[in-house]
Amino acid sequence: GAGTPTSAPVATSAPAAKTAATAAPAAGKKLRVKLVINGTLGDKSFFDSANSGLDMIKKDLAYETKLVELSYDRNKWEPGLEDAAASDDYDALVAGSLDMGDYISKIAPKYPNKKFWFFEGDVDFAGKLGGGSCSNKCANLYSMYFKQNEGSYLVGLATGLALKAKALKGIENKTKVGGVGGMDIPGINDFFVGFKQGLKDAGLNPDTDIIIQYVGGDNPWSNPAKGKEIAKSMYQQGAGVVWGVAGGSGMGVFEAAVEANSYALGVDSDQYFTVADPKQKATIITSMLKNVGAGIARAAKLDAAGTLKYGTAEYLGVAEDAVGLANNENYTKLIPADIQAKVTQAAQDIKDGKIKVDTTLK
Amino acid sequence: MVDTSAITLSENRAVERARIRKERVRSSLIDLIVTLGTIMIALLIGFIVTLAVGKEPIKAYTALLTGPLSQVNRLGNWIQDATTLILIGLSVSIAFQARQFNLGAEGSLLVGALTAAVVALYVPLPPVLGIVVPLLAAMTAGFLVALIPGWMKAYLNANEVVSTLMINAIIANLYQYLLINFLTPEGDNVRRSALLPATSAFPLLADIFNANLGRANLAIVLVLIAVIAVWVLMRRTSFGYEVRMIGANEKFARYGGINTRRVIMLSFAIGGAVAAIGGVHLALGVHNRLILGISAGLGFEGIVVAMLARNNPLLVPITGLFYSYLRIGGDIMERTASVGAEIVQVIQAVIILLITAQFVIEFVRARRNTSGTSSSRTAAVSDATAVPSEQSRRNI
Amino acid sequence: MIEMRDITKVYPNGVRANREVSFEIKAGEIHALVGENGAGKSTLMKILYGVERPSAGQIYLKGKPVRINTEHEAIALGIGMVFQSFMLVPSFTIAQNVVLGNEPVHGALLDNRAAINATSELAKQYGLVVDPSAIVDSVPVGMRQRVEILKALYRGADVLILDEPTAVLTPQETRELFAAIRQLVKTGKTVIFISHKLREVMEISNRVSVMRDGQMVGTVDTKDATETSLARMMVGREVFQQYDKPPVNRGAAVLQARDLEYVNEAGRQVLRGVSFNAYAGEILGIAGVEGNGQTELVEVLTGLRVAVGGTIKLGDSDITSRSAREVRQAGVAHIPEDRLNNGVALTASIEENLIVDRYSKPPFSRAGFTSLAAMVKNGETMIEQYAIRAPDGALPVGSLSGGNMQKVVVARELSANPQLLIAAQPTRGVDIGATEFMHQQLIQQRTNGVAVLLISADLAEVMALSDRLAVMHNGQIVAIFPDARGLSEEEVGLYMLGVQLQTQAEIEKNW
Amino acid sequence: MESVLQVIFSAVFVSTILRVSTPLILPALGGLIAELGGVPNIALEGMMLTAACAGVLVSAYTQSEWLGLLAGVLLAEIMALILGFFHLNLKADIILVGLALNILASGATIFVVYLLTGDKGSSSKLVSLQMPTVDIPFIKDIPVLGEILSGQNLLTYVAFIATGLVWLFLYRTRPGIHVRAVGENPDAARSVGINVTAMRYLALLMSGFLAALGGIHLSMGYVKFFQRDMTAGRGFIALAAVYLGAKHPVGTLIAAVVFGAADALSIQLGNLKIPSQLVQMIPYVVTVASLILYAVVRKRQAAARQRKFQQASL
Ligand SMILES: Nc1ncnc2c1ncn2[C@@H]1O[C@H](COP(=O)(O)OP(=O)(O)OP(=O)(O)O)[C@@H](O)[C@H]1O
Ligand SMILES: Nc1ncnc2c1ncn2[C@@H]1O[C@H](COP(=O)(O)OP(=O)(O)OP(=O)(O)O)[C@@H](O)[C@H]1O
Ligand SMILES: [Mg+2]
Ligand SMILES: [Mg+2]
Repeated sequence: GAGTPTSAPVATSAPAAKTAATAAPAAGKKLRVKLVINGTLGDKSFFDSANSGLDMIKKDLAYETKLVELSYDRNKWEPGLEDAAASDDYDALVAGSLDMGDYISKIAPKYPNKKFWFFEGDVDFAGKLGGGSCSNKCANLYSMYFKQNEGSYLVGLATGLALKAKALKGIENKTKVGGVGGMDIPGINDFFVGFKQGLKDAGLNPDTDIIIQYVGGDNPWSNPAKGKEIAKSMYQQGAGVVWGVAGGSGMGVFEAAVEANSYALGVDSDQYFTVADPKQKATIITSMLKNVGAGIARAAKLDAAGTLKYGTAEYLGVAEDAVGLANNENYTKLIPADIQAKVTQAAQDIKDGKIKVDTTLK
Repeated sequence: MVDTSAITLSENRAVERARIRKERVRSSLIDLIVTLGTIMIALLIGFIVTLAVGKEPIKAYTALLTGPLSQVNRLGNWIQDATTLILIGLSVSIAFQARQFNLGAEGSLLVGALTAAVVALYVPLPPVLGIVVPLLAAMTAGFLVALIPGWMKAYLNANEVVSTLMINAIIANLYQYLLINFLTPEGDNVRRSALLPATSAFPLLADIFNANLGRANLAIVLVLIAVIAVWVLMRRTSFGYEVRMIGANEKFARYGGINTRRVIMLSFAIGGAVAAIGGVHLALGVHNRLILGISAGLGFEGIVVAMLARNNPLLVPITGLFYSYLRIGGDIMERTASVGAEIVQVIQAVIILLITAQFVIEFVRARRNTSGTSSSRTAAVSDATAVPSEQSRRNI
Repeated sequence: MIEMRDITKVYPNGVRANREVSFEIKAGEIHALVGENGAGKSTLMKILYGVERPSAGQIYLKGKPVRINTEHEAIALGIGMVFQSFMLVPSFTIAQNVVLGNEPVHGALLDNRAAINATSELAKQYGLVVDPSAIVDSVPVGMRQRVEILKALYRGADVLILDEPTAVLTPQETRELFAAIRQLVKTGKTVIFISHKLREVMEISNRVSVMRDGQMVGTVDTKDATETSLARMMVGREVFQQYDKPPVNRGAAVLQARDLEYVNEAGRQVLRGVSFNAYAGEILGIAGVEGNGQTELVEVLTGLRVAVGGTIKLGDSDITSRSAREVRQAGVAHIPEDRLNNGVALTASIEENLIVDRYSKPPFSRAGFTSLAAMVKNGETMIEQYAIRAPDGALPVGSLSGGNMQKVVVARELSANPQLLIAAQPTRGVDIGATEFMHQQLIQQRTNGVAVLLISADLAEVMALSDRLAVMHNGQIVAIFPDARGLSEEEVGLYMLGVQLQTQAEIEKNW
Repeated sequence: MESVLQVIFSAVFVSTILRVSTPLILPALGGLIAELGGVPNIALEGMMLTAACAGVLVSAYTQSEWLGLLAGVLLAEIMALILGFFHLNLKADIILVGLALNILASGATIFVVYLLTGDKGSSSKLVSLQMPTVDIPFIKDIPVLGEILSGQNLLTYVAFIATGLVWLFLYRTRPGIHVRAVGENPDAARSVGINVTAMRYLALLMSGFLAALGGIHLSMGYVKFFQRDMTAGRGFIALAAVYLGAKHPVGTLIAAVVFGAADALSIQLGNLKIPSQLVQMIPYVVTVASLILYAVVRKRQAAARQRKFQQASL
């Protein structure tokens, strides 16, 4: 609330915080949930997906929800998160991404009576950073990772099989696949490791048939012109399908796909539905669903049931339905049924632990 | 006869001088009022723009106008932002006083942050020195980097707007290159340097006052020192005199024996050193490490701060605080009402436009003059001010 | 043909440059307009050409009242003007400059061929030799002058205003110009000719109008006038004003300039082996038509430019190629000819202007820190001592009148206690009272043992003040007279025009 | 690696350069006209951004790319008028006004996009149009040449044609030569009856027009949507191209293409292990080096003139 400066004690003893966090959620109490994104809506992937989780929470649990956009200026992220945490208009604060990991680790202990749900970033549970970071072992903070490598495996498998079978119209003579990453960082490479493994299992040569390149620069996540230029160059080098894992820059990949009469893949949310242009939609074979929204909704529900594991990080994968492959009308139209069946089987094998997908994380 | 005339002359002069002193106070008062008026007009335009959004315009504007004071952490945020802005504003004001359009503050800031962080990371230093040594190193680096466009302008007559913009871009790329390829620790999932040692971190105000003041830190002391130092430099040293005379009339300065080339070059370089302090504040105070996009166009914001202060070092803290208030208020407006940073940008642009045009001030002056007696005098003065600015424009 | 009646012009800064001036020009005549610096000649002509609007008064063309608000309207009325400073676009060709603003076109595109043809035709018709396709930047001054005239003619000017066209010309170039002017008049044009050189006026004009202090003194037929009578009309008193000067007490040679050569950036040689001495306790005057190297000589002597050849010694030390500061520190003070651009900073305060040569020395500066108190005190003292009419030293210099601005400069330079004082055009545009003051100060300095070098285009001034007189022509010292007393203006004038030269030996004798 | 090299030495890469250079050439020509008119246009960046935004929005809502183009041009021209009004009429410093307009454009475009679509980052919720690509008959069938020269966006052809037209304008038309005269010696121009203020407005308007075309190419050619701050400093690079090109249309064109090639190269080299930042630095380093070189050469020439005299006089 405006005018009421929240003075939170910086150092709180860890046990006290723990009891506070676990004791607070009386079952059935309607929480106020606040999502803080360090960007803006409209990326058609990461943040939009997180926001859909907010909608689910509102619908399924009838919680009060609120969204705060911090925009892309990095200097605003920490104060913005701090500010969101300091105003007493929420019970649970949701945030995510690699960049926010340190900040949330610092801020959560200052507000031991609040809950923090965090996704896709490293929380300093061990308190290595010092300066009050996770001084309460972040006992009021729950962290989730998404096993994008598993979902990426499925996407790679589907793409590779379709390419090998020459099932995709117009690119029957193409043998290569491209991947446009935002930056050359482990978090992004985790997608490509799974993707490559899937392509390899489909019979592609990971050394010669797969081209990976990064947008980089000042603005790796919102430079669609560069994303497009890179994708174009990949199509020219013989790629039939290109996958953009680069936030807003990925939008350029779809345009390049249309111009090259080739195909693309979506990421994070089902981009077949989020892209407006019908020509671009038609190029999207499928999307790697990293269901951040579902993960957030799951956390809310577990919290309501009192079983959310605060103070730890969880890895959500195919088994939890947190990641997967978008099975929409375009997918069923473009991908022959036998390949669809193989992919479904692979998903089951991952759940059963029969297929192990590599990862760059941990 | 000689005696009496001398007496009346000096008496007359005393009276006349008193009148003029009063006139000057009044005239600067009018300047102030007009500046405030300009800001009010700009805010009003901003409000009209906000109204156009339709969604809770009053609430949004309240957030803008009262936001930074509504929570302690926001206050801290304001202090922290103003710290950088004031430093950059001071930096910009130096070369501007020599009528040099040095836009290189952004580059010097990055170099300052980079140097300070590298020194702090790789040179083991005890407390206090852990801050002082990186600071001095950063200032030296900022100085040297700004020397380049300064030299190009003074000795080669190369357009400083182009050279500083180009050098900024080179530095930005270099910064990123070094950060990504050499400074990011193995296994970090984010492109950023390691955390700096605790001995190289500015103590947080939050710890000192035991209040949630966010990342505001003791670098604020540097601001105080820098303001005084720059003021002394510009108003109480020979160098400052030289800079101001070059700004007033470069040919005159040369004629008077001032080594105009050296002074122009140094005005760039000293500005670079001051801007580097801003970088030190960001690296050692705010982030405790280097991150990508650490500056986010602060160099240009500093130009606005300096201009609003009419390049007066003592006014820079005031305009810096004011401008930063708007920026932070804008962020808060953005968070609470989903309109913000961009509206604030619009307001900023309007303020610059109105202030550069100065037509309000001229208008008020003109009106006063037609009614008053001192018309020819003030007209002569404003004529005079028009001369060097026309010259400086030609230089660009 | 043209009549300007009761023209008054008040500039925005309050200067009354023209006061109820009436001026009449007859068709086909060459009408000279003379007057001291700042008399208002250029202003009157700018009004006729629509550059300035009169505050009061009326212009009649062929008996009909006309309003001339812009250059465009003047051009349309057949009036053309060649300004005191050239108005050419340096990177354009001569033909492009001639036709600028009224280019021949072929459809939507320029017809360069037609421009060149038009230019050569005009040039041939009036005997104004130019190379139409040469870039203006690369041609000599004389040709630029002709380009200016061609520009006016191309626009169909019937009345041609030439504002000091000969100031920058060599005698040969002047002769060629006069031939062209006569040619113009033969073809029915009318010429208004402004000049400070009465000899030229006598040679070329039919009638002469004289202005003084913003007013028209009168118009006479040239054949009824003499140079002396015109001079008297211009100045309003007997021309040779004698000052009470104590006898010369000549000391040691303070300045020794030898074989100074200077070539400007455009590659033109401006100084050709200039040698002379300046002695303590003596005023050495340098007379000469403007543009004969005086400006460059002063700037070379004061360290603002570097000589290409030669040496400058001050006392025993060599100050060739020294910086302006070093030269000043060696004891040279300099009253610059271009006061507004060099001598003062208009927006800076009087106090600040008064210390530009000494701000880094005590008491104004100690260990790099300046003392405001010392600056203010110095300002006070100077304002008192030099009777600068300013209520407060904190006022910007731009708020002072021209004469008082000049006093600020003089106060600063004289109070530096120099060994050598270089005064360039010290009284230009300064009123009579201030002029008198300036003159007395110069004499005072000389009597106190300072070596004074006085450069002035005002022949009366140099002749009245100088003990010794040198004459500069075309970048050279063409004569040095050991005693300026008893010289006649005519005599000096011959040297100024380069008609007469002393031998090298004669000059060296009087170094 | 091999495939990258293949691409670099392919016709397609040349056509990439042409595409990437287009949004540099057009504003650079605009910057050139303004510079020669004595009114350096720092607001190129903002004008491009505004046009890019207006083009996308209007084309999305009207489904006419031509109306989008028109809107973009109109808004850039309004900015040119503001720039002119503040500088020429209110005597404000043109650099500062230019900077203010850039800030204004950045904020206002984000704001308007947000108002209309609810998104702050981009216009991707809208289906906007593209300027047409042009297949040149006959040439398109020539093997290598066809790939390079045909099938480019209309505005790419416009950029190259514009270079010729700008040259024609500046050197062969009456208003063009007046613009140059006004830039070089306003007093001289005024003295022959040229309206200096009007000519400078003209220069700014033409500058705005060309900048607008550059912006339109970015959002309605290069890509097909508007993204916040998508000009990414191209306006300033364009300005650098003007100086690097010695303030001549052909030189400016060459400089802009060199910058474009460096950019295209950085995309291709991204695949090799050459860090993209170093490649992206190339145009800036080239500019600074050229500024220095140019100044040094001029100094040398002046010195040589003086020396020549000395030798002659010996
Ligand atoms: N634009 C101006 N604004 C203010 N005062 C001016 C302006 N132009 C000229 N003056 C003043 O008007 C007076 C007359 O100047 P004008 O140029 O007409 O003299 P002039 O007779 O041509 O002198 P000169 O022989 O030096 O050329 C001078 O005092 C001058 O300082
Ligand atoms: N602004 C200045 N400050 C100090 N010294 C200067 C300055 N400008 C020129 N000088 C020096 O004055 C001397 C001559 O100056 P001048 O202006 O004639 O040189 P220039 O040839 O025009 O300059 P440049 O060196 O740029 O070619 C040179 O020694 C030069 O170094
Ligand atoms: Mg005159
Ligand atoms: Mg002269």
